[in-house]
This record gives sequence, structure tokens and C-alpha cells, in this order.
Amino acid sequence: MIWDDWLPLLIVLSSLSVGLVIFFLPEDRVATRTGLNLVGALLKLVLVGFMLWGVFQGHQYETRLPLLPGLDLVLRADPLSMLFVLLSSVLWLVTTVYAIGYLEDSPHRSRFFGFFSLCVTATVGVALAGNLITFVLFYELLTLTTYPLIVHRGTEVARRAGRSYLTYTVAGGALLLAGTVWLYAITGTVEFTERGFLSGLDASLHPVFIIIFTLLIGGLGVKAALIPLHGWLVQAMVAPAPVSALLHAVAVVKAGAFGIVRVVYDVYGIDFAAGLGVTLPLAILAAATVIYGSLRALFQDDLKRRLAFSTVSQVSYIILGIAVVGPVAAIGGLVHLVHQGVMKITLFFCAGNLAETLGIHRISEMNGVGRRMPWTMAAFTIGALGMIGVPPLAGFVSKWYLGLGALDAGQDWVIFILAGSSLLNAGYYLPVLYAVWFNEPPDAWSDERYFGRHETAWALLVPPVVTALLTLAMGLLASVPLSPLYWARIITTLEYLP
Amino acid sequence: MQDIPWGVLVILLPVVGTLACFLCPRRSVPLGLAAALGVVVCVAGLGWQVVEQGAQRYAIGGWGAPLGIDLYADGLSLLMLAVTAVVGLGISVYSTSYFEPGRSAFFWPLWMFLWAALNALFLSADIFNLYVTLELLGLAAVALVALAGGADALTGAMRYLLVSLLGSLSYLLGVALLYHSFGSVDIAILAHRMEASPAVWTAMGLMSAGLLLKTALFPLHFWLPPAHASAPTPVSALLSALVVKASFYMLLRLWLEIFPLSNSAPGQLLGLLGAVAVLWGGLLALRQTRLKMLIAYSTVAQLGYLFLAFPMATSIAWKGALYLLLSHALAKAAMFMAAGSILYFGGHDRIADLDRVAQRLPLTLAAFGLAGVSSMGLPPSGGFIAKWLLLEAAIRTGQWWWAIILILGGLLTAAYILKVVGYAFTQAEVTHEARAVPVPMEWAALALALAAVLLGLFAPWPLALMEIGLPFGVEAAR
Amino acid sequence: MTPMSMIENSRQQTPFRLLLIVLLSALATGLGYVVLSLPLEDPGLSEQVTAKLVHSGVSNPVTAVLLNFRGYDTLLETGVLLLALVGVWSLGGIPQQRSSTRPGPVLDTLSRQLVPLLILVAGYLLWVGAYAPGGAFQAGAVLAAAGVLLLLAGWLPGARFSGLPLRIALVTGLGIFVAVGMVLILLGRRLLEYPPSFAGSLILLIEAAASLSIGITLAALFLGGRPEVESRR
Amino acid sequence: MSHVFLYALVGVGLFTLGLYALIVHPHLLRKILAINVMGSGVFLVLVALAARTGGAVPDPVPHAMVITGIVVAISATALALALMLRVQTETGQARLPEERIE
Repeated sequence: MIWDDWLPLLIVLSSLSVGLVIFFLPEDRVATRTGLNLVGALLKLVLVGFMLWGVFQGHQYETRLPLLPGLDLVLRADPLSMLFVLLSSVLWLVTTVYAIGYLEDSPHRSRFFGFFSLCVTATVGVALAGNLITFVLFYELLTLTTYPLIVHRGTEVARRAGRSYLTYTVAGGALLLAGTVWLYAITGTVEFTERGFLSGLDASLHPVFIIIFTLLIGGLGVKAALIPLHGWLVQAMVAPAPVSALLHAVAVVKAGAFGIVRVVYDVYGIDFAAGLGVTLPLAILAAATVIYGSLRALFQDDLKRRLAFSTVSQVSYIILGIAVVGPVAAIGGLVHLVHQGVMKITLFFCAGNLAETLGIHRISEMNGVGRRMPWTMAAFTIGALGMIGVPPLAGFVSKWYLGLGALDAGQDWVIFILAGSSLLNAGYYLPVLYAVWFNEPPDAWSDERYFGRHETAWALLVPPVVTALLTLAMGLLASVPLSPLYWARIITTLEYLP
Repeated sequence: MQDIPWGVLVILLPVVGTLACFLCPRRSVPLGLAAALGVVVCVAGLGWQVVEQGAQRYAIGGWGAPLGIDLYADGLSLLMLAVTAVVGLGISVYSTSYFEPGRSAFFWPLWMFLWAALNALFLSADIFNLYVTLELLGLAAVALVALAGGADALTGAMRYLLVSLLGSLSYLLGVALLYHSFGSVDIAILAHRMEASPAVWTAMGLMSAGLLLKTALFPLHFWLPPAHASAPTPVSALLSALVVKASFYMLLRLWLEIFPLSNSAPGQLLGLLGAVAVLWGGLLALRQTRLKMLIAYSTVAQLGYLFLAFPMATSIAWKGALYLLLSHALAKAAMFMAAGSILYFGGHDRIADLDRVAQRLPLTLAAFGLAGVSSMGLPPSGGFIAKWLLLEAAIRTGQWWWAIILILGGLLTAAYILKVVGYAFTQAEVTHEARAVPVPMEWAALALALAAVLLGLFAPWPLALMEIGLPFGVEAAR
Repeated sequence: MTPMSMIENSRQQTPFRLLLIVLLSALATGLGYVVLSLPLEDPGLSEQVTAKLVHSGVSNPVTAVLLNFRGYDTLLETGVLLLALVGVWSLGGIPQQRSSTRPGPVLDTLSRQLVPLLILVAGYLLWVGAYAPGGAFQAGAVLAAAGVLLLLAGWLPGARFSGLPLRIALVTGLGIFVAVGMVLILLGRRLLEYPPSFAGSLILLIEAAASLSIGITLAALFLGGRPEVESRR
Repeated sequence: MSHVFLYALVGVGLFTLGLYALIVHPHLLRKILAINVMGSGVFLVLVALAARTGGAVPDPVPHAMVITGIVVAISATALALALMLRVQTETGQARLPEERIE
């Protein structure tokens, strides 16, 4: 059935073609651009849904295009890629609606939405990549397409953030490329295979594999915001809200974490990596990032910077889950990939709403804002509580599995890390919630905009509410088939059980 | 279709084009464009013939190798012809609206002469004939640089002419030594009779020195930036993309077929010079204040990459170098055209206040950006494939230090390309009135930039073409 | 500060010149040694040339090599000459230093005698090229000498002539050469593969056209710029 | 050492002398003349070594090459001289910018 060969490519091309068309749309054609955006997002969602159902039935989807003699461009739908592609297509639809509302009459929108679609194309490409070279190809494409989004406003601050983003990511990309070529030159293949393809080779190569591992993790760590390499993430907060929402909850940061999962699971194989002794340093680095991110978040007054530091620490949960060698912890890490995305995007949407309707950027200005914007703040509360790990929200599920996994893997110190960071999360989210609901609002907001009966434009309000409900749903209906937890279980069974 | 001598047509058609443009200067634009299209068709015909029947040898005058001159078309020369045709067509379209009538009457005959010289050079299998085509190429290029007429264009052209003549004479002395040692100037016969002797080593040194001077490898690159930057834009594009590559092609041909060496000491020296060129060119490009000078120094850097293949000397390394040559030709031509459009629009190409101009030329900036992606070696461009092949060759031959140079060079290129692209995202309003850029100029640049990107997506075909006639030796393709 | 300029600027200091002299003399001795190392007896391609001479249509071996065996080189070479002219013309008009003072009596009378003689000699050189040293380039050079003499005597090509007619004259050499090549291809032969019976006459035709063009090109190059063309249209 | 090699050595000498003059003398006219001297040197080497055929007739192929070389040399010199005049009128000195007398 030819459908099996071309579906993954179709998914990638659906947003690519939309993006290219939008580039050439004149600025004033708002209706067509919005229509195109929504059609593109919905089409992708439908295709992904169709593929999800197919993979659920045990169908094999793979597109193989010749790239180099002996090396193909491979797009394959396996459970791990389904997890990430599902997350990105759902959140892209929601973020597109939000971005249309947010950038109501600002300049350069054709350029923005063009690069916006290209960015999601790259993300989906990263998710569906079937071998390391395809992964690198889309990973670098992601760097190139997100740069224009970060510097979209064109202010001096935005351009400085863009420059720092590029220095980090281009250098990271170079490391990743070096590691990939070295791996390919030694082993002759870069295909992602269950439990990795390095275990069979002779032992003399082990030190080389360790160096290659550090290169790969260095390259991927930049986007996964591991400690020394996270500087760009906080500076990139200056981008418009939909960009920081997409960038930090879905595309860039997740691509890094997803890459690390791919390398550990499908290139090295978890047992071989553990045998090499590289998983423990990775776990320590991730743990350090978790704590560091939360600590820095405590002292940030600017709302988006606090959320950025929270992202730095939350993403490392995923890596921690992987690096703690144990099936249950792996489930926790993998499912957090989706949960963190949904929760964090809710928080960014709300931050965007506050900035757009009331001109609030700092937490100190957020007193009593719950009364003025009840729905937004309700969504914000759900998101924040989810981040802390309060049951029955999604965050609790992933932290629960992470804790259990750490215990049964005998890594007790991880428990303290989890507990400590949850406390810190509470430390920097609860005061905000308290201020929002229980403090007296100031008599006038800095530059308030009125939207008749509603608290803000519907396009800005609906997305956060939807994602908040999703957080709730993923918490309550965790064990329903086709839920993120279900997929995480399938992935770990493939990886761990013989 | 089989018996049409496409090789000869590819050479004679531009010559006929030159004569036509020279005879009726008022209609030189349509005539030139027609000749350009004709040449592209002929190259396609030759390509189809070479793919069908493998490498073609054509004895001119029917006399055969030692006495007469042969034309030889294998995968390597075919790809060089193809890239010359594509870039040439782009430049021809760009120049239809770039020059005002007075100058374009002289641009087209000179440009057609240069194209004829390039095609003759890529097809010739005779080292003396290569000298004549090299000279034809050099003089045409010098005349084209001088076409800009300003003080620095004329001095740049003068210095380029002196350097070019010095290189040619040194090459000719090498040819004399080779002829008087082996009694023939045909490459195949020389390769057959070749054995190491002092005369051969000196000839190799002289010819390589001459060609390195014309390819502007690191210590001998001083003449390139002023010449390429001050020339009129289409001329800078064709100089950086094609003319500099012709002498590299000759060096490649000689080292692959005639000179008896594996990856010996001279190869290491070339690799070292290439590495220094990559870093030196990149650093200087970073410090330039004018866009065209930045691009010219970027050419010096990218040429350095090509020479990294000499010390490795495996078939993957050669393929990587050739692939980089192809994508650099396309990307560099697109970059210079974009710079030309910016210069045409804003009247200046100072990088510092580029932002007033850049944001009102989205197509031109897109072309510059795409071409930049290819020269940075980021996917999905031809540059990435080339960088991948060279990296792979470096690791397989155990000479990993070349890999470090490749990575550092990529970062340096990224630095100066993105410094320029950054200016497209600013809020500065335009202060001075500007001249609208004609449509063919912007679209020609974008087309070539897209070609550079497509080269990255459809890599197997050019790589398969490189196999025809086995120019790079027989060992394992992978 | 480019390497070439570094050398130039510091040329006053003698140590730099000494270094250069040492280097270049080393180069010279190396080249000399290499030249001496070449075999004493080396026929080169002389046997092949004499063997094929009978089919080449001319009896002078150098002209045979120049016009028949390696005719393609000569075609490109006439191209180089025309290219040089186009290059010089693209630089602009005739530089002003050309003072158009009346020529002295000696130059005037002498040039009237010499020019016809030069043209005759050129014709002879062209004809003798088939049997003895001579041929297109020598004849062209002599023709050019006649042209230069006329230019020195103050004669300038009329404005009407220096338009299309001059360009046609300049282009005939290369044009005829390419035309002959093309026609031979149309007849199913290879490029510049003269049929043995017509080889001699074809070579003469090409040489005649070439010498005319070379003469006029070199004379025009002596002018140093593009002659003014009265713009008719 | 027969007379052939004497001429060839003179050719080599001319080539080196021309190279020295090209590098040392800043004035463009002297550089162009130096290029011509180097060219004559190379042509002399080509022609001298052609006489090693033992028989009366020397090898005609190098002779043809030299004729082609001479025509190429004259074209290059013509273009160089015209360019030098333009540089002179444009910049006031027949020198490359780096060797200009300020």
C-alpha cells in the first residue's frame, strides 16, 4: 500500500508547503493567511491522527529517500516519534490560533507565519527522523527557522538575543555533526535501531564511543538547555509570546531532549550506555540542571524569565528519567515530555495574555489580576499546580513515575532531587498564585485594553483554557489507551524488556 | 541525436555568440541571452550523451592524440560544464538589466568569450591547449573587471592581469619541460609515459605554482579581493564562482592523472595552505566593512576547503571537494548578485548601515540567506553534503585534524554570514530615496540560491555523474 | 599589506633584494640543472609530423602543425587576439595624447612609398607559408606594420569606415575559421578535419582571412582605444 | 654540452631575470616589459630543446607552440599597456596602489 511510504513525508510537507505559500502572500491578505494557517494545522492533525491509528494497529510507516550513496533520508513512525509528533501537531494548532490573535495588526506577519510553519516542519522532521543524519538535517533546519522568529520584533534586545541563540545553537550543531560523521565513519551506519547498534562492535572502540557520546550530548544539550549551555534560552524570552510558547514548550527545547532520548535509546541502547558508564554523569548533570533552574527561577521578577528558568529545570526531568537506568523512571521521563509541553504552553499563553491586554510583564504587577481576568488566571493556576506536581494534574503523573523509577533503580538520591525541586517549584509558583487571587488589584492597569464583555480577545483566551483542560485530562485519564502514558509504556517495553 | 558533436558545439556556440554581439552591439542583450540558452541546451545534450555512452573522446581534425588535440568529456568535466551553464544562465539573466546600454555592448562579447574559454578548458585533454584556454580566460576576466571603470577596478584589473600572466608563463614553462621529457602534451599519453624525474618534479612545481596563483590559494590570494569586489556585480559573481574554479579544475586534473604521487608531501602542503586559507579568509571576512569585500574574502576561505582534499586523496575526499566546488559556485554567484541588488537599490554596500536597505528587499535577503546556508555547510544544502563527505574522508583516512578545520571554518562562515543576515530584521526606516531593483536581478539570485539548496536534496545524481570515466580512481565509492 | 606589496614596499632595503636574488638564482640553477638533465637526442613528434605531412595539404611542417594538426589551438589563438581588441575597446575611446600634427615631409613621402611595398611583402609571406617559413601571422604582422606607418603619418580611418565595416574586417579571421570548422562538421567530418584534396586551399583561405584580420587588429590595438563612430541612427 | 642546451640555459636565465624585474620594479611599464622578457625566455627554452632531433629538420610542434605563444603574448601586452594608460589617467601614477609614491 503506497500510503505507508508517503504518509510521514506528507506530514512534513503539509506545513512546509503552507509556509512557502505564506511567504509570498502580501501583508494585507489577512483572511487568506489565517485560512491557510488553520487549514495547514488541521490537515497535519488529521494526518497525524490517521498515522496514530495506523501505528496503534501495528502498521509500519516509513519514507526512504536517497540522500547520499549508502545514506538515506528516513522518516519513520515508531512509538517514540509518535509521542513527539502528536505533541507538536496538537500544540501547533493551538499556538497558531493564539498567534493569529496575538499579532493582530503588527508588521511582517507573512514573514512570521512563513517561518512559523517552517519551524514546525523542522520539529515534525526531528520527531519522525529514522536515522541520525535525517535528525541532524532537521535539527539544523530548526535552528535556522527559529532565528527569524526570535528576532521578529527587530529591536536591539531581540537581535542580541538572536545572536546569542545562534552562537550557542550553531556551535552545538557543529558538535552534533562531528559526532554523527565520526560515528558513521566508524560503524558505517546511523540507522536508529531498537536497543542501539553499537553493542555488537569490539571493545577497543569504547573510549571512542564515550568521546562521541559527549560530542552528541554536547550538541543536543544546547537545545535541551543543560546547565552550561542554557544561556540562550533565558535571553530568547524577548521574542513575542507565541514564539516563546512554541519554542520553549514544544519545538526547540523538546527537540534537544528528544534527541538525547534517541541517542541513548536507539543509537547506544540503554544497557550499552549504562555499561559504558555514561548514564550516571548524564543523570548528575540533569539533576544539577533541575536544581539550578528552579533556584534561579525563585529570584526572577519578570514573569517570562521565571517561566524560562522553570523550563530549563523541567526539561531536565526528561533527561533525568532516561539517565536513571530503569523502565519505570523512563516512563516518567517520556511522559513528562508531553506533560511539560502542555503545562508550560498554558503558562506562556497566560503570560502573553497579561502582557497583551493589561501590559503586565513583572510578577510584582500581578496583584489581584485574577478578578480582572478570571479565565486566564484559572488556566494559569492549573498549569502552575501541574508544574508543582499536585495530583490529579499531569505533572503529578510524571513525577510519580520518576520517583517510583528512581526507587526501583536503586538511585535513592534522585528522590531527594525530585522532592527538592518540587518544593522549589512550589516556592516560585505559589506566591504568584497567592498574589493573583488574594491581593488587591491596583486601581488602574498600565495600558489596559477592553474587549466588551470578554476579559480579552477570544483568540487569546481559548488556547490557554484548552491546554489547561488538556493538562487536567492527561492527569485524570492517564491510563486511557492512546494517552501519552500509554505510549510511554510501549516505548519502554520495546527498549527494556528482552 | 547520437552523432551530434555536442562537445564542439558547446565551445563554438559561445564564440559565435561573441562574434554576433560584437558585430551588432545594439542588439547584444537578446543575442547574448539566446547564445546563453543555446549553450545550456548543448551542455544538456553533451550530458545526455556522456551519461548514455560514458566518457567521450573527440579527436579534433581526426589526427588523434600525440599529433592532434583531443577533447575529453568525463563525469568531472561534465559537472564543471553543467555548473558553468547554470551559473552562466543566471548571470546572463541578471546582466540583461544590470548594465546600461553603453557598457553592456562590451559586457556581452567579453562574457561570451569567457564562457567559450571555460567550456574549452573543461573539455580539453591537451596541456598546451589548456594554456591557450587559460590565457583566453584570464584576459577576458581582466577586461571584464576593468569594465567597472573606477580607479580601484582598474588597479584591481591591472594587478589581476600581471598575476594571471605570471601564472600562465610559469605553467607554460612546466608544459615545455613535460613536452621535452615525454614528447607529447596529451594528458592521457603523459599519464601513460609518466615516471618520476627531476624534470617532472620541476614541471609539477612550476605548473602547480602557476595554477595556485590563479586559484588564489592562501599566500597567493592578495590579488583576489580587490579584483572581485571592485568589478561589476555579474563579473564578480562569475569570477568567484567560475573563473577561480577553472584553474583549480586544471590543478585537480593534473594531480589526479599526470603527477606520480599518492597523498605525498606536496599534498600535505596544499592541505596545510588550504587550512590556513579557511581560517585567514574567514577572519578577514569577519572584519570587512563592505559587503562585496566580505564575500570576496569568503571566496578565499571557501577555496581553502577545496584544497583539504589533496592530503586525503581518497575518492570520497575528491568527491566532497568537487561537490563543495559545485555548491560554492552556485551559492557564491547568488551572494554576489544579492550584494549587487543591494548596491543597486541603496547605492552603497556598507554592512554597518545595511539595515535601511535590507528589510525592503525580502527576495534578495532570502537569496543571500539561502546561499549563506549553503556556504555555512548547514543542511539542507549542497554545502552540507560536501562538508559531510569531507568530514567522512578526514575520519576514514585518520587525518582528523582536517575535520577540525572544516568545523571551525563552518563556524567562522556562520559568524560573518549571520552578521549580515541579522540586518534584515530591524526597524530602521529608509532615510534616502532608492532605485527599485529590476525583477530579473532579484529572481536570478534567488534561483541560483535555490539551486544550491536543491543540490543538497538531490545528491545521488551529481555523485553518480562523478563516477563516469572514474576521474577519481577506482577504490570503493563509499 | 599583501605579500606582493610587502615585497614592493620594502624593496629599498638591500637585504630584501639580496634574499630575492639568492632565491631566484637558486631557481635558475635548479631549472638549468633540470634542462641539462633532459636526454641529448629526442625526436619529439618530428617523425609523426613528417609521416602525416603529405596528408596535411602543405609542405612546410610548422604551417601543417599550426593550421592542420593543431588547428584548434590557432582558432583559439585568433580568438585571444580579437578578445584583446574587445578588451582594449571596452576601456574607452582613443587616449588624447595622440596629437594629430601634420607628419614631417620625410615620413609622409616615405610612407607613401613603403606601404604598397609592405602589402606586397605581406602577400608574398602569406603565399610562401605553404612551402617555407611564413604564413598568416607573419603576413599579418607586416600588414600591421603598414597600418602603424599610416597611423603615424596621421591617417585615421574615416568615421564612416570605423563603424560596422571595421568590425566586420576584425571579425573575418576568427569568423572564417569557425565557419570552415562548422561546415566540415555539417559535412559529417570532425571539427577542422579538412578533406585531403581540399586541405591546401582551405588552409590558404583561412590564412588569408586570418592575416587580414590580424593586420587590422594589431593596427587598431596600436590606436589604443575605440575609434569614434559617427552615430548614424 | 651542445649548442642546444646553451640556448635553453639562456632561456632559463631570461625567465628568472624577468621574474626578478617583475617583483622588484614598481612602475607598471617595467613590469609589463619584465613579463615579455619572461615570455621570450620560455619560448627560447621551447625552441632550443626542439633542435635535439639529430636530423636537419627540428621538431615543428614546439615551433608552432611558440608562434601561438607569441600571439598570445602580444595580445596580453596590448591589453596591459592600454590598461596601464587608463590606470595612469585615472590615478595619476602608473603604479599599483600599494607601491604608490605618496
